[in-house]
Amino acid sequence: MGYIPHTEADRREMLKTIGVTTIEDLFHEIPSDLRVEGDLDIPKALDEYALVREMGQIASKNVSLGSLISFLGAGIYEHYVPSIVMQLVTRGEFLTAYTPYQPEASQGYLQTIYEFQSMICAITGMEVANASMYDGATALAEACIMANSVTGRTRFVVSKAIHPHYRECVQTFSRPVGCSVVEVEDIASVIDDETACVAVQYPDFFGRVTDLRTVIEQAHAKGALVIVAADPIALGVLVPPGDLGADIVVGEAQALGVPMGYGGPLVGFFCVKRSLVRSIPGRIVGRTQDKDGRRGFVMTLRPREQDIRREKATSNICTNQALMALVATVWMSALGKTGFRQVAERCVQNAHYAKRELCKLPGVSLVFDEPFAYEFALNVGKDAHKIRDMLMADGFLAGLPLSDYYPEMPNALLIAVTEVRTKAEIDEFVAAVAKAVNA
Amino acid sequence: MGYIPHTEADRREMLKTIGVTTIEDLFHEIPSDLRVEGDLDIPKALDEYALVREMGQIASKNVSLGSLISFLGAGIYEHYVPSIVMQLVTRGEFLTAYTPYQPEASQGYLQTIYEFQSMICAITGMEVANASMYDGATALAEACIMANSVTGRTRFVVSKAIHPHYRECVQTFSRPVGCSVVEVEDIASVIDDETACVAVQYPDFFGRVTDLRTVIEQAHAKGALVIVAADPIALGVLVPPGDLGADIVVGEAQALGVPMGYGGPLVGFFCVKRSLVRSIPGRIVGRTQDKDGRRGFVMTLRPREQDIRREKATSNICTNQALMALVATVWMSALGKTGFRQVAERCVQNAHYAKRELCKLPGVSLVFDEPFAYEFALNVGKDAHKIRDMLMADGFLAGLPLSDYYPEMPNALLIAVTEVRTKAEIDEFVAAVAKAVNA
Amino acid sequence: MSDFPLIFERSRDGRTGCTPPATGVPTLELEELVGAGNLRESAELPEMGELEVVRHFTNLSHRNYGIDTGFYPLGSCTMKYNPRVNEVVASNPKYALTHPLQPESTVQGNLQVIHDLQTWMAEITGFDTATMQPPAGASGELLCLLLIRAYHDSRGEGHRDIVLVPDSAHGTNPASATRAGYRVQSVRTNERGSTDIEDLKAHLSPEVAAMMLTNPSTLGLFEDNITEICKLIHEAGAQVFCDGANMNAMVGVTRPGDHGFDCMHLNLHKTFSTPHGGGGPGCGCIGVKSHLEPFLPRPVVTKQTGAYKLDHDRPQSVGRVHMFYGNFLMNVRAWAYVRAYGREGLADIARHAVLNANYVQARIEHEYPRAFERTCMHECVLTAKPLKKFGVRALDVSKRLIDYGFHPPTNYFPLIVPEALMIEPTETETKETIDAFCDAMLEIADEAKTNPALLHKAPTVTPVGRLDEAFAAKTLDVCWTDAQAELANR
Amino acid sequence: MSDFPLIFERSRDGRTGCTPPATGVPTLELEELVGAGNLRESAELPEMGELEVVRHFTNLSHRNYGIDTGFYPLGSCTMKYNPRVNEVVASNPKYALTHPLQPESTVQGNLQVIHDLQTWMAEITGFDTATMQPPAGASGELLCLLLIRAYHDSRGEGHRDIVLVPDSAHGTNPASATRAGYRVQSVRTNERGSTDIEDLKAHLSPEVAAMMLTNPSTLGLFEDNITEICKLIHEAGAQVFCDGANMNAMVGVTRPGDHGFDCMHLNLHKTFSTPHGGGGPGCGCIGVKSHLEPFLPRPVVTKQTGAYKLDHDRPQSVGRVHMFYGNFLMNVRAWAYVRAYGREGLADIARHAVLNANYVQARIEHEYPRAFERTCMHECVLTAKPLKKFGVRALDVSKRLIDYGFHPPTNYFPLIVPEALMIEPTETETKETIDAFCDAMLEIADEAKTNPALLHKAPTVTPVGRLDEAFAAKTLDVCWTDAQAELANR
Ligand SMILES: Cc1ncc(COP(=O)(O)O)c(C=O)c1O
Ligand SMILES: Cc1ncc(COP(=O)(O)O)c(C=O)c1O
Repeated sequence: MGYIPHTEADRREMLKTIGVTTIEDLFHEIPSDLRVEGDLDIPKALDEYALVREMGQIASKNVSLGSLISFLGAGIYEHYVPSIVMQLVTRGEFLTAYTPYQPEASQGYLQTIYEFQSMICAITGMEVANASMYDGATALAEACIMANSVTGRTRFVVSKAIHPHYRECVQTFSRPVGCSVVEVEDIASVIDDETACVAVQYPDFFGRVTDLRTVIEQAHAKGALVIVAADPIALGVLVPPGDLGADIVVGEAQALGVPMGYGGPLVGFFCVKRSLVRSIPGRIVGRTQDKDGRRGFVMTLRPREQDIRREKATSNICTNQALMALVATVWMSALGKTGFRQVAERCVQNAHYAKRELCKLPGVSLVFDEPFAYEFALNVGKDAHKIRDMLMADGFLAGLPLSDYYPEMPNALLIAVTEVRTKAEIDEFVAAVAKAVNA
Repeated sequence: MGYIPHTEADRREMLKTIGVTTIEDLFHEIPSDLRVEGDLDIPKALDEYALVREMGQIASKNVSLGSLISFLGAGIYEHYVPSIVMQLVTRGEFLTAYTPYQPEASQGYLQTIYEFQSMICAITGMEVANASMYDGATALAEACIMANSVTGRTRFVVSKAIHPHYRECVQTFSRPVGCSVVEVEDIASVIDDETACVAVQYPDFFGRVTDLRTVIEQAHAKGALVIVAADPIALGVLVPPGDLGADIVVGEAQALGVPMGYGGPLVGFFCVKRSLVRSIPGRIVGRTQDKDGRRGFVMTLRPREQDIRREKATSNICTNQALMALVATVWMSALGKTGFRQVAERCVQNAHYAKRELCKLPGVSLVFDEPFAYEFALNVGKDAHKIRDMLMADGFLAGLPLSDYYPEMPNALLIAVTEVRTKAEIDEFVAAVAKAVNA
Repeated sequence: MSDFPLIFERSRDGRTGCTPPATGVPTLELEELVGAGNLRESAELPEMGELEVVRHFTNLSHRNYGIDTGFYPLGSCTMKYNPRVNEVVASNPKYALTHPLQPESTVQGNLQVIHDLQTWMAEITGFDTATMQPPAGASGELLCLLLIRAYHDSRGEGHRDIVLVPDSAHGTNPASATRAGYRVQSVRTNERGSTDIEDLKAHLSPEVAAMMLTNPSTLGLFEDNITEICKLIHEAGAQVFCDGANMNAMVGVTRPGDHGFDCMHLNLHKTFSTPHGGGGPGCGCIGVKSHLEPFLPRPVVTKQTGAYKLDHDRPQSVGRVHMFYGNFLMNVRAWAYVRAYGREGLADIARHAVLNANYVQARIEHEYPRAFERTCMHECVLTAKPLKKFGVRALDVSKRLIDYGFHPPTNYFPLIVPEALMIEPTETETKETIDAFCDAMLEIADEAKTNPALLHKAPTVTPVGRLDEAFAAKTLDVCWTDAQAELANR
Repeated sequence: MSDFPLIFERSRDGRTGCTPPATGVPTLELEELVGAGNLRESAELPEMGELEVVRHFTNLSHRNYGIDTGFYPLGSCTMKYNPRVNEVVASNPKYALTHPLQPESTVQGNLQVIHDLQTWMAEITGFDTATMQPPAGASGELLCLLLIRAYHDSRGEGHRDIVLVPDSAHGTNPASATRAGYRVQSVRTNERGSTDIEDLKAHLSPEVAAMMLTNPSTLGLFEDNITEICKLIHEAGAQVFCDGANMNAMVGVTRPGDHGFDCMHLNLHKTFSTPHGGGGPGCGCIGVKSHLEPFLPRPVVTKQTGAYKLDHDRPQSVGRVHMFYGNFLMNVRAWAYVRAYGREGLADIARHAVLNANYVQARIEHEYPRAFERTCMHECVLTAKPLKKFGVRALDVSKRLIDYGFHPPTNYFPLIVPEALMIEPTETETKETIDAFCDAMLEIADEAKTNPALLHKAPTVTPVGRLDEAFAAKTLDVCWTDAQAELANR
C-alpha cells in the first residue's frame, strides 16, 4: 500500500535529471553509521481493507457513548450535532488546506475564521477573539501568561473551583516563566498589588453560576486583569462575561459540534477587550480589501506572532485548531440564534429536572446550594466510584467521581445533563441511581 | 423540524406581492371536497437527533454483513471499496445535481459520464456504452426489446442459466409488447429465423465460464442479435464479450464500489456495437466543443429519448442511476488497471481455494464440472436451507440455496468468494460447513 | 486555459492506486481455473495514484452546479434541499451492508422501512396500497400501465389497446404507454390549460385502456373537473393513471386517490427529497386502488403477526420489475424525510411550494407572461415569447441566468407553450434567493431589449461556452480511445 | 461581482435552521434555575435555514485551495496527501464518541492506539520512549524544553538559562524557549548551510541549558557533523533538542535518536499525514531518551499485564500540557498511516520525498539558484534573487504561481536566505505534477524578465486580488458588528 505514485520509469528519469544513479545517492551526506539498517521494528503494512478492519477491531475494545447513556461532562459534553456539520467541514478544500498564508488562495477559510471570531464574540460579549487555541486548559494558561506580560506582575490568583486540568496546565506553563500560581477558594482575600490576574470559571467546575461582578470589581481595583474561563453552551442563557467586565475570556468550544474524541482534537477560544488586542496570542483574521475595493480577509497583526517576532512573540503557538473552529462555526450557523438558545435552555431544564428527581431519593442531595446551569455535584451518600461502577453495569455513564480531584468529596458525582437526554432516559437513570444507592 | 426557511414576515410580504391574503387562497382551484381535512395518518415529526436514533434502532433489527462473514453473491457482491469513493461521490456538487440538461453548468458530471462509458467499454470490449440503466435485470429486458425493434422479430431465446430475476424481468416487460420468451438450457436447438435475440449470462448464474463463441456464431447465422449479461468483475480476467462478437452487453455494475444496499440503488450498464448506437436506450454523453474550440461534453443523440421522441423513443427511461455510475467510475479509477485486475484474480483464487477445501469434505461436491470464475454451485448433500441456517448461527452467510429457483437442486448452495475474504475466514467457513454437514 | 484532462489523459503506464486486499490463499495458474482460452489482457482502465484520483474528481465537482451550490428552479424536477441527515442515516452499514438475498429474519429492519413507507405513501396519496419497487418515475408509470393491462385482461377486456395522453404530458408518458404495448392518442389541452373535455369525450371508446393524466398538470395547474374526468373515463371502462411527478403541490393538502384516480406514481427523488445525483438514482413508488392490488409486482412486503415478510405467492402478479426491491437506500432517505415533517408538518411542504411559485409568477409575469391566466401550483409556466422580437429565445434567457449564478428553469416544455420557461422554486428556497432570481430575470429581460448579444453569448462564466450539439451528434465520440486522445491533443 | 456575503449578512430575523432535540421534561422559569440577574438575551448568532448554511460553506470551500485541489509545495509544512481512509477510521463512533474521563476499562482501544503509536514513534525516531500529548509542533518543542529544565533542576543545574537557536530556525523555536523561561542566543549558519561549529563553541557555556537544532535544517540540508555537535553540547552539560518538523526526510532512513539528540518533537500533521485543516489541528509527539522520561507529562499511557493504563503517579512529571491526552483522533489517523506503509514501506516515504525535492532543484535551479550548493533533503531552498533586478520579488513569483494553479512555496523563510523560495513537494506528488510546477516556475522567470507587470498584478484568477495587509492592521475589523455591516454595504 502507501501513497507514493512513482513508477519505475519516473524514478529513472528523475534520477537522470538530477544526475545521480540511485535514490541512495541522494542520502550520501548522511554518515553511514547513522543510517538505519534493515527495517524498523514496526508491524507489517496492512492494505486498506485490512486496515479498516483492524482499526475497527481495536475500536471495539472501547465502550462508546453510542452504547452508554451518559451523564458525564466535566468539560467535555455530548450534544446534538446537525448532519451538515461534518459533511461540510470534511470537504477537501477545508480539510487539506493549511494556514492561509496566501490569502488570495484561501479566502474561503479566512472568511470562516472571521465568522468564528465574530460568533465567539457574540457569545462571550467580548470585542476580539482569536482564530483558536489548542484547548480550554492551555488557553487559560496562555491567558495568565498574557496577563503577566500586560501587567508585568507575576502572581496568578486562580479559583480552586476551576477545572482541575485547567489549573494543572496553568501550573505547568507558569512556573518556568517565573510566575506563581495561588489556588484558592476565596479569591477576594488574596488579590494584592502583585496580582497579574484573577482567573475564575463560569459556570465553575461544579456547574455553579456565581455572580462575577464583585470579583471583577475587586480585581480591577487592584489593577489585576480578570480572566474568565467560560462554557459556551451556558453562555446561551447566562449574562456573558464581557458584559460583566472581564478582560480576557477563554474556554473550550468542543461543545459546539466537535466530537468528544477521547478529549482531542478540541478547540480553545481566546477573547480580549479591544484594548488588549495587540497582546493576544495566536492568529487573528481581519477584514481588508484589494486594490479594486473588493472585500477580503487576511491574517492580521502578524508581528505579534512567533514566525515574525520570534522570542518576543506573544506566544509560541503556530498550528492551532482551525478545523475544529470551523466545526464550531458551522455548528453555530446551523443552530443559529434560536437553536443555540434552545440548546442552552434545554440543557438547563433537563439538568434541573434530573436534579429534582435525584434529590427525591433518600440519602441523595446536592453538594452545593448555589444555582447551577446544567451540571451539578451530587452527594450519593456512598463511595462515588462504586456507584459509578454499578451504574455502568446498567448502561449509564453516571458522571465524574469528584474524589479523583477533591479527596474531601468521596461521595460526590459531578453530573451533566445536556439536551440530548430524553425524559425517559433521565427517569431510567434516576431509577438506576435509586437501585444503586440502596444496594 | 422540516426544511422550510420562511419567516412569518416572508410569508406576509410574498402573499402581498401575489395579491392574496392567505396561503389557503392559493389553493382555491381545488374543490373543497377534495381537500384533506386535518392531519394525515402519519406518525408525528421527529427532530434530527431523534430521527437518527430512531433509524438506528430500526437498522439494528438487521443483521448486516458488518457482523456476518458472507459467501452470498448471486448477482450482488461484497467488495473492497476505497475510502475515497464515497467521500468524492457524496460531494454536494455531484449529489444534488440533476440530469445535465444545461451542459455548460454541468461539465463535471458530463465528463464523469463520458469516462464511465469509456471504462465500461474497456471492460466489456464494446464500442458504445450508455450512461446507465436501473439495474442489470431491467437492462437485460431493455436489451431484448431493443433486439425486437432492431430485428423486427419477436422471439427472445433466453438461457435458463441466466439469473432467475433477470429472466423474470424479461418476462414482465416482453409479453406486453407482444414478444415471447423461450427459456431453455440448450440454446442452439431453438434458435430460428423468428429469433430476435439470444441472451446468455457470462459467467452464468452458477458462476460457470462457458465459451460463447459457438452460440454467437449460431445466433448470427440466423440473423439474431446476441445479448450477453456479463459480470464486470469476472471481466477483469475473462475474454470480454465484445471481443467474442456480442452485439449487446448488459450487466449490473454494483460490484464496482456500490453498496449492496439491500439490492438498491444498483446500476445497470448497457453496451452495443457502434452500428447499433442509434437504437440504444437511455442517455449517452458525447464529446464536443464550444465556439472557441474548447472541449466539452453534452448529452447526444437526444432524439432517441422519450422527452423528444415520446411514444417512438427507444425506451421510456428518463432518470437513471447516474450517481451509482459515478461511484463505479471513481471506483474503477481508484483501482485502476492493476487494482482491477488484482480484484478479479483474487476473487478467482479465493473461490477456487474455497472450492478445493470444501470439496475435500465427505459428501460435498461441485454441482457442475465446467470451469468457473468466483462463484460455484456446491452440493452439500443435505437440505441446503438447513445448512444455510446452521451456518448462519455460526456467523456465516453461506450462500444461496438454489432450490428457491431450481427445485431440482434441493441440496445445492450457490457460493461466491470475493477478494475480501481472507484465508482464515475461508478456513473457518470450511470447518463450519464440515460441522454442519455432519450434524 | 487548456482543456480539463480526461482521466485517461492523466494515466501513466505502471502507476498504481488503491490496492485490494491480498489473498492469503495458495494460488494456481489462472488459466487452469477459468478455462483455457478464456483469459484476457488487463482492461485498459486508467493508471492513477490515489491523490490524483481525488484531485480529478474534486476539481470536476467544481465544474458542476448542484442544489448545494445554488438555486435550481428546474421545472418538473422539484430540486428541493436534499437533507444531509438522510445521507447519514442511509449510510448506516446496517442498511447499506445488507444483501438482498439474506434470509428475511435478518432484514426485518429493511422490511419495516419499506412497509412503513408503503403505508405512508398510500396515506399521503389516498390509495389503498403502495409498492416501492419502481426505481424511478418512468418505471412507475410503466408499472401502473402493466397493472391496468393485467386488470383488463383479468376481466376479459384485453382488447383495449389505446392509452390517452394529454398533449402537455411529459415524454415518459407516451413512451411508457408504448412499453406497455399500447397505442397512444393525444388529448388536447383547452384554453384554461386543462384537459379539453370535449376532445377527451371524442377519444373515449371501448378500445381505450387508460388515460394518463398529470395533476397538477405539467403547466403547473390543477386540473379543472378532475372528478368529472375520472368519472367519464371510468364510464368508458378505462382506468385513470395519475402522473405524480407534481405531488409536491399536494402533499397533505389533497390526494389523487380521492380525485378518482385508480393508480399513480411518485418520484421520491422529487417530492420526498432523495437526491437526484446528477440524473439518478430516482426512486419510484406507485399507489393503487384495491382492484389493482392483486397484480402488484412480486415480491410484496407484508406484515404478519409482527414479522415482516416478502410475499412471493402472488399468482396474478405482473411479475418482477426490478432486480430486487427497488432503490432501497432511497426508501431509507424518504422515510427520514417524511418523519422530519411528520403529520403536523407535511402540508407545509405543498403550501410553501405553491407560495414560492406564485410569488415568482407575480414578480416577473409582466416580462414573462403566464401561459395561462390562473393561480399556479408548485411551479409556474411562463413564456419568453415577448422577447422573441428582440431575437432572443427562452434558451438565451436560460443561458444568461447561468452568468447570474442560477441554474436555468426547464425550457421548451410543456411542448404546447411556445418559448416555455417552467420555473419550480420549491419550498426550501428563501424569499431572498427567489428575489435575487426574479431580479436577474427582469434584468435579463432588459438586457434582451437593449443588448441581446449579452444573452446570445451567454454563458461566459462557465468553463466552456455554449456547446455545439450538432458536432457531438456528428462526431459521435462517446468512448475514449487512444485515437481520440490524439485527436483531442491536436 | 459583489462581495461574497458574510454569514451575518445572510441572516434574517426569525429564521430558524437546525432544531435541537426537544426536552420532554417539565420545565420551570429559567431565571429561577440559573439565578436572578444571570439571564441574558439570546446571543446574536446568524439566523439561517439549513440549505442556506450548506450553500454558504460549500461556496466558501470553492474559494479555498487545498491539497485535494492541487499541488501545495509549502516548504516546512509537508503538505502530502491526507489519506481518506484515515478520515474513515477516525470517524468511527467507537473512537469519536468516547469521553476522556470514562473509566480506563472502557477505553482500552483508545489506550492501545496511543500506546502503539508511542512505541512506533520511539522506534522511528530512535528514542527510548515517546508521548503523544502535545497538540502541535510548538507545544512539543515547549514540552521538550520543560523536560530539559526539569532534568537540569533535578541535577541541581537549574541555573542554566540559555537556549541556543540557529539563525535559520523556525520562529516557534525561540518563542518556545522564551515560554520555557529561557534566554535565547542565536548561533550562526556557515557557508555550507550547517551550524557554524566555531560560533557554537563560542556560545557554549555552563549557562547553556540546551540547543534546539532542526535536522534536516530549515534549509533542507542534513546537518554536517551532527554527532560532533551533539557531543560538544553534551560536553558543555547541555541537552540537544531536535526540531523534527523535517522528519519526512528521514523516516526509515536515519533516526535523530541515533544522532545524539536527547529529545525531539514530531508534527504528525506533517510527516504522518494527518490533515492540516486550514491551520490545525496538528498533532505533536515527542520522543525522549530515558534520562528525560521521569519528567514526561501526566498521565503516561502504560501497558501492564495486558491492560492499558493511564499512569498519573509520576512524581517528577512536569505536569499536564493538554486538557486531556492530546489530539487523540489524530493519533488514530497517524496509526492508520504508519500501518499503511508498515515496516517494509516506511523508508519509501523519505526516499521519494528526497527524490522529488532534488528533482525540483535540478529542474529549476538555473533560474532560481540553490541557497547552498548541496544535495537537498525533502525540500529545497532556492532564491529568487536573480529576478530582483527586474523588480520582481519572491512574493511576486509566488502570487503568479497561483494564476498557474499552484499553491506557492514558503516565502522569505529561512530568514537568512534572501528572497527565499522553500519548496517541499512531498513524496505523494507525481512526476507530471512536479514537471508542470517546474514548467510554470520557469515560465514565470521568463515573464519576470519580459513582462514583470504580469507578476506584480498576480494573482488574477482568484476571487480577490492582492490584499492590503496594512489596511487590515489599521482598521482592525476582526469581529462583525452591525456597524461594520453597514460599512461593508456602502
Ligand atoms: C411530469 C413527469 N412525469 C414523469 C417523469 C419521469 O420520472 P423519472 O425521471 O423519475 O423517470 C418526470 C421526470 O422528469 C416528469 O417531470
Ligand atoms: C521547522 C518547524 N518547526 C516547528 C514548527 C511548529 O509546528 P506547529 O506548527 O505544529 O506548532 C514548524 C511548523 O510550521 C516548523 O516548520
